[in-house]
Amino acid sequence: MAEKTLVDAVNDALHVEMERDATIMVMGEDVGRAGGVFRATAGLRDRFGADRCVDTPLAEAGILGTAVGLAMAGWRPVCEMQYESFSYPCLDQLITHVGRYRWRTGGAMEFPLTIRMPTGGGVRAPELHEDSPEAYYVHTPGVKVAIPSTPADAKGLLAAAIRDPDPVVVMEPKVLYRSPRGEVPEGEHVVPLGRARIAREGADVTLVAYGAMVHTCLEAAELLDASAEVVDIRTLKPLDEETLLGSVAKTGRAVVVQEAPRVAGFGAELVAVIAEKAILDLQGPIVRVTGYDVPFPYWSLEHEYVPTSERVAAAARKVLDY
Amino acid sequence: MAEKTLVDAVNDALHVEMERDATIMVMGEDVGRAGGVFRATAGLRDRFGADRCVDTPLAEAGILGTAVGLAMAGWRPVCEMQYESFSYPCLDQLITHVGRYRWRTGGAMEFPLTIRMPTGGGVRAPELHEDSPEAYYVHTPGVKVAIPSTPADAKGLLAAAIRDPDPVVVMEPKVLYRSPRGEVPEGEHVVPLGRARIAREGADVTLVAYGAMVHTCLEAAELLDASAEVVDIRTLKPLDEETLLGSVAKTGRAVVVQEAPRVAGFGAELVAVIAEKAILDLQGPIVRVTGYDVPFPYWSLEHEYVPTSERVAAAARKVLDY
Amino acid sequence: MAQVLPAEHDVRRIIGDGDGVADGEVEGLDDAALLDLYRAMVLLRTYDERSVVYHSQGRVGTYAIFWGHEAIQAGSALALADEDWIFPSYRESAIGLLRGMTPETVLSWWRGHPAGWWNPREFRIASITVPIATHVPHAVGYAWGARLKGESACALVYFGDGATSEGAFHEGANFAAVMRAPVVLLCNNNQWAISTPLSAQTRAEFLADKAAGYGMPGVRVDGGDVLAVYQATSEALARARAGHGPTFVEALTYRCAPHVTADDPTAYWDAQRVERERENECLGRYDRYLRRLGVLSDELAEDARDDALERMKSGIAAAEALPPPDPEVVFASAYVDPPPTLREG
Amino acid sequence: MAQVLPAEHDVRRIIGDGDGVADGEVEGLDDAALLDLYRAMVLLRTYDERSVVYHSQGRVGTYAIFWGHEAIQAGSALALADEDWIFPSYRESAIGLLRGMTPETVLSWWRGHPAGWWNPREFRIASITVPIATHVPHAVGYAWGARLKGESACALVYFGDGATSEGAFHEGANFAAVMRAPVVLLCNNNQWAISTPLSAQTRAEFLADKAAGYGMPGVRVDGGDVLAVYQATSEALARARAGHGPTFVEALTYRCAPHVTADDPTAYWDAQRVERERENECLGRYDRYLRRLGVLSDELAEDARDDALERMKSGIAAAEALPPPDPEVVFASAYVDPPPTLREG
Ligand SMILES: Cc1ncc(C[n+]2csc(CCOP(=O)(O)OP(=O)(O)O)c2C)c(N)n1
Ligand SMILES: Cc1ncc(C[n+]2csc(CCOP(=O)(O)OP(=O)(O)O)c2C)c(N)n1
Ligand SMILES: [Mg+2]
Ligand SMILES: [Mg+2]
Repeated sequence: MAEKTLVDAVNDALHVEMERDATIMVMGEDVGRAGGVFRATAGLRDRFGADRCVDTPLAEAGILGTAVGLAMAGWRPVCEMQYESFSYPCLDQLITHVGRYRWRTGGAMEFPLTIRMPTGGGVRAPELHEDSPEAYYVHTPGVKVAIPSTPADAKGLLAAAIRDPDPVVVMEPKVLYRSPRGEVPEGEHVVPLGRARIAREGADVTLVAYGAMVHTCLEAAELLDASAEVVDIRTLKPLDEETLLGSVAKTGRAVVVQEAPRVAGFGAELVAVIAEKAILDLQGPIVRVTGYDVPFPYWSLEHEYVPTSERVAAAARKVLDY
Repeated sequence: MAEKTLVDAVNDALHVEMERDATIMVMGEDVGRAGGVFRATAGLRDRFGADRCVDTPLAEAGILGTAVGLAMAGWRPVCEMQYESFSYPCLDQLITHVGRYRWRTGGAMEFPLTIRMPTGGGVRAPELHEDSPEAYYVHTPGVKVAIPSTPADAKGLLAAAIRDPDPVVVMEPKVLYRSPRGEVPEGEHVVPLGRARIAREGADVTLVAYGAMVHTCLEAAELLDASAEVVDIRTLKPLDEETLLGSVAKTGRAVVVQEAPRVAGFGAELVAVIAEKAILDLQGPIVRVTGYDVPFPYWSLEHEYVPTSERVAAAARKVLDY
Repeated sequence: MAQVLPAEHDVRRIIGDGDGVADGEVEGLDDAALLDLYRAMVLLRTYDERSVVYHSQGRVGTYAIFWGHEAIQAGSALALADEDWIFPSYRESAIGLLRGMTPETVLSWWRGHPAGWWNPREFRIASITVPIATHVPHAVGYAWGARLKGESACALVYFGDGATSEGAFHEGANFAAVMRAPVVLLCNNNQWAISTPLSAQTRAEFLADKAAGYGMPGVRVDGGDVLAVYQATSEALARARAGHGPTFVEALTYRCAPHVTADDPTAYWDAQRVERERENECLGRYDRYLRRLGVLSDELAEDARDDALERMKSGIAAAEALPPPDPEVVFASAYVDPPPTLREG
Repeated sequence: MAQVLPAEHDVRRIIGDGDGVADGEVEGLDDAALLDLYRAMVLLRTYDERSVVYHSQGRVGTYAIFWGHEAIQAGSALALADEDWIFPSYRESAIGLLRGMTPETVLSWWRGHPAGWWNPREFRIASITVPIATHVPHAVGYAWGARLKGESACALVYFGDGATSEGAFHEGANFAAVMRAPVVLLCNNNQWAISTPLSAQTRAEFLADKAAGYGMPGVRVDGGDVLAVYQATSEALARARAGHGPTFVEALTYRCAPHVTADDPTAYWDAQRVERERENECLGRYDRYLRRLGVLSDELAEDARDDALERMKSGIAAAEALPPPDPEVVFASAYVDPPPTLREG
């Protein structure tokens, strides 16, 4: 196994999958000639040709809309949205068609398309380069969503997404693109959708997160006197309730962490699942640590917005002291 | 007070508000010549002229995008989206600009615009005329959201939205447009944003809902042997936590009802608020009754999707028997 | 970049007026083919008129009337090869009838019954798209994808004049040209988007003038003239198949019926203009043309009508005889591999 | 609908080449005005070059370079009346300097500091828009709204060649024409959208050909010729103010610098072409023109440069002297009337 960055693991996955299946096609803004603004698609155009690694016009709804048609013609498009905030123009196609088209054919057709995008803050970038819009995606029927927190998962979840017969959105935490590195299996590597991961075992409190916030939780765990378990959700839909509820059953306490704005974020869904299915296991309130219901701030203030290990630890203490 | 339908109450609010403030402008597809496909804007063009009741080109992002500019020029645009599902093309402008622009000016400018749209199912209409997309709106920072369940609230909340200095989305349950009728105060009538309503008093279990589901909960309450309180949320953001938590504190049990697909819907937020702030008050799990994580079905099957009073009552019994 | 000529402004016509304007002909269309077009139009007309009746009887739900659009639909659809795909809007809901779909299926769609679903691959017809213009990129993607696979299939996408205002139309058209997708963008310019007249939709003098902005040819055709539509579509398809990419076809007609059954157009339309347009409707024009040509007899015409009516009768009977849909259908097809909690609600 | 002529295809030029092509003049621009344009270009050039240096020193974050675009920005902005509004993209981040904004403000924006915020009303300059083309409808709405209020203010919106592919551009342009909004749609056609060349962005031969599809005039202008840009913008503004609605102006230039500081264009661009284009850059061209005219002396030129450099020096010093922003700013301005739970996170 090689040590790789997360973005290199993404690139690796794309190479391996495109080699394996000639119907896979990568498309997006600047994915070809430039190899992607984060270089996630570097080398693909040289290796697989400009027809399978397509620099599209600058039009996100056009990218996703034509991908629907490409899927109907037998392709497996992997669409890159250059930044999460520039995926908003494609929400219409996503909600209106991507998540609905198979159903509309009575199950006669499949739409095995993948949408990948960098996500999240902490990278000191201009406005609208640091959002965390996963809730919009997860709430959309017919669409699955995965967010890796390690290079190995970035490769394996993307491979699973590409192979999945349903549309899958993979959001890659861009703050993790270049570090930390991690061991990544060579060749084919698939992390099945729908399986959470215990990122750290613990006994007293469960810290639940996905993406970059998993690392924040791991740091928070170190700050606590108590023993914290960290659950890395990995796939937001389908959600691995068993692992989540199992951990909460064990610890009796849960802190749910998301970087996105608080109100109606995906963290609320995690809380709702616990509150509905594990109430007897609980020894205290389920507390959320989240971004705020305001726009992601200009980057000199981003540390005031993105949940920190201190904030997570404080929430955990609150639950532990309950 | 006159008995009015909900859609007539909307029409009334628009007349009264436009009369009061000459900077209010209604815009949207077919709002002028035709008076709106539901006739919510009937009479406005005749009364206030084609410049203040504008038939726009067929382009929802264009409607909301130009409304941002109109607001900068000193107008208070009230944009109609013809159906909730045709508001999806405007999500980009909403997330990217409507909820963000004031912040981007350091608070120097206001964007007092209103977006109104019919919402929800139960009307036996073709595909994409029966969605419940409120979660997308509520999750967006900088945007407030109201959903009335009575004609009087439809008038009063819309008036409040129009007068509010911030962008507000008002979603009108279209299944309630024509019935039941209700008393609607004449002239100026404002229902302040951020105040929930106890739609029915009760002692044993709290049924929480908004929009059309309030009526479903009221029906469910009749099916129960226990005494159910029904909380009509009315404003999803800002949320009236006091009324919500007060009711749960009283009954110790909560069932949260939403018509939208379950996963990461606004119901989860309601559950999360309760689970975080009223855990000691709870005598059982917080149960959700929701639409499913599938597209809203073709209308011959819509009753299998939209939560019914039976489903709500069953959930309430489950919580009561806990 | 290739030199693209400005869009044609003259409206193409083939059918004369039986008076000063002489009848033309379309090369390659023999009598049998001419009659196929006629029967297709009669079938569509019958479907449409019966549907309005069924709606008034409460037997179908809200229905999007296409009376007067039959020439556009039949003329273009019959110009296609079998392998070519059609991407319809709600206005072309019954286009499948021209490819062997039963009225039962289409009626079921309007009855909100999942029997109204079809397998797009079976008919090479995509699902009906309700939101305006969002299917334009689908057609473009399909055509582009087929070309990449070395297939010769083209795509035809229908949309209205109002649809040209949507970003989705624009992005799709641009992709089509850039990818040289073999697709025909067929704009049904019926002068109205519900209550909004074309003059409030755009300041472009001709919708076809949008084509130059995408670097594709644009043509204008009399949408009441089935032969002109057939010919313009055939030309566009020939270009597409030869690898020259998309064409924008503006087919001019006039919506002489309410937008949908639920609509009351009296508030916004000009009844006299509607009257005039109805008199000039496309089926009558073609009928008279064929009779001038000596190709159509009373008997053939009656035959076509009877056959269409028969199909509608059995169609509605079959649709009404369907059992109520299995509630399982709600969950059956959203995902190939559904989340385990799918049924929680 | 009004008859709109097809877009002009000839590229407008005023500045000659000091050789075969003679210099022209813009009526109404006296020497003082010519020098104002010069100083504006020097100020922008200096801002840009210093920003790249500051970035390399870690003193500003990612920065969108506009080297070579100064003629487009200065030529158009100085054609405006004071009351007119400007809607910039990230590429025109420093346009405020031409209206008295300090470099400190603009530099702060790129330093991710809220001191980079300004009050749009103060400068009649909307906030910088990062997402491509989404500000086009804002400009259109503003212009439309001002016209409705009986005001004479127009709007000028800047966007790139890539932006013309976005639905937001299309919807905005169409609204502009339909509402006869007094707005100038100024497309900076620098031939690239990051790594995507114009030929992969559109098959249109000329971007200005998009104008006819909206029923508005389209003109093409040499974006390296500040006087041609000034003149074309002035004409468009005169039309707008006279109630004739929007104009699409395609200003041709070539991006001779990386897209942003973070970009490495060597992978995709043609270094020789870039070299040629750099030699022909707009400030040098204007400088030589003014000297041929006898309007610019070494002393005046040096003066302009020194003044600009001085402003930048104090600007960066002031930006760096700012205290770290108050964390309260995170919550201060999202809502006028915030939800009570705003601070919960
Ligand atoms: C995105 C979207 N917005 C609004 C609607 C509501 N709507 C249905 S049909 C229609 C008018 C369409 O006009 P046009 O494109 O000219 O087609 P026509 O109905 O005339 O065939 C509108 C606004 C919709 N279906 N989709
Ligand atoms: C909606 C959206 N999609 C993608 C991006 C990322 N992006 C930033 S600049 C750019 C290229 C823009 O090209 P063009 O419009 O020609 O303007 P230029 O940068 O050349 O001035 C892209 C794709 C964005 N900012 N917004
Ligand atoms: Mg139409
Ligand atoms: Mg460019």
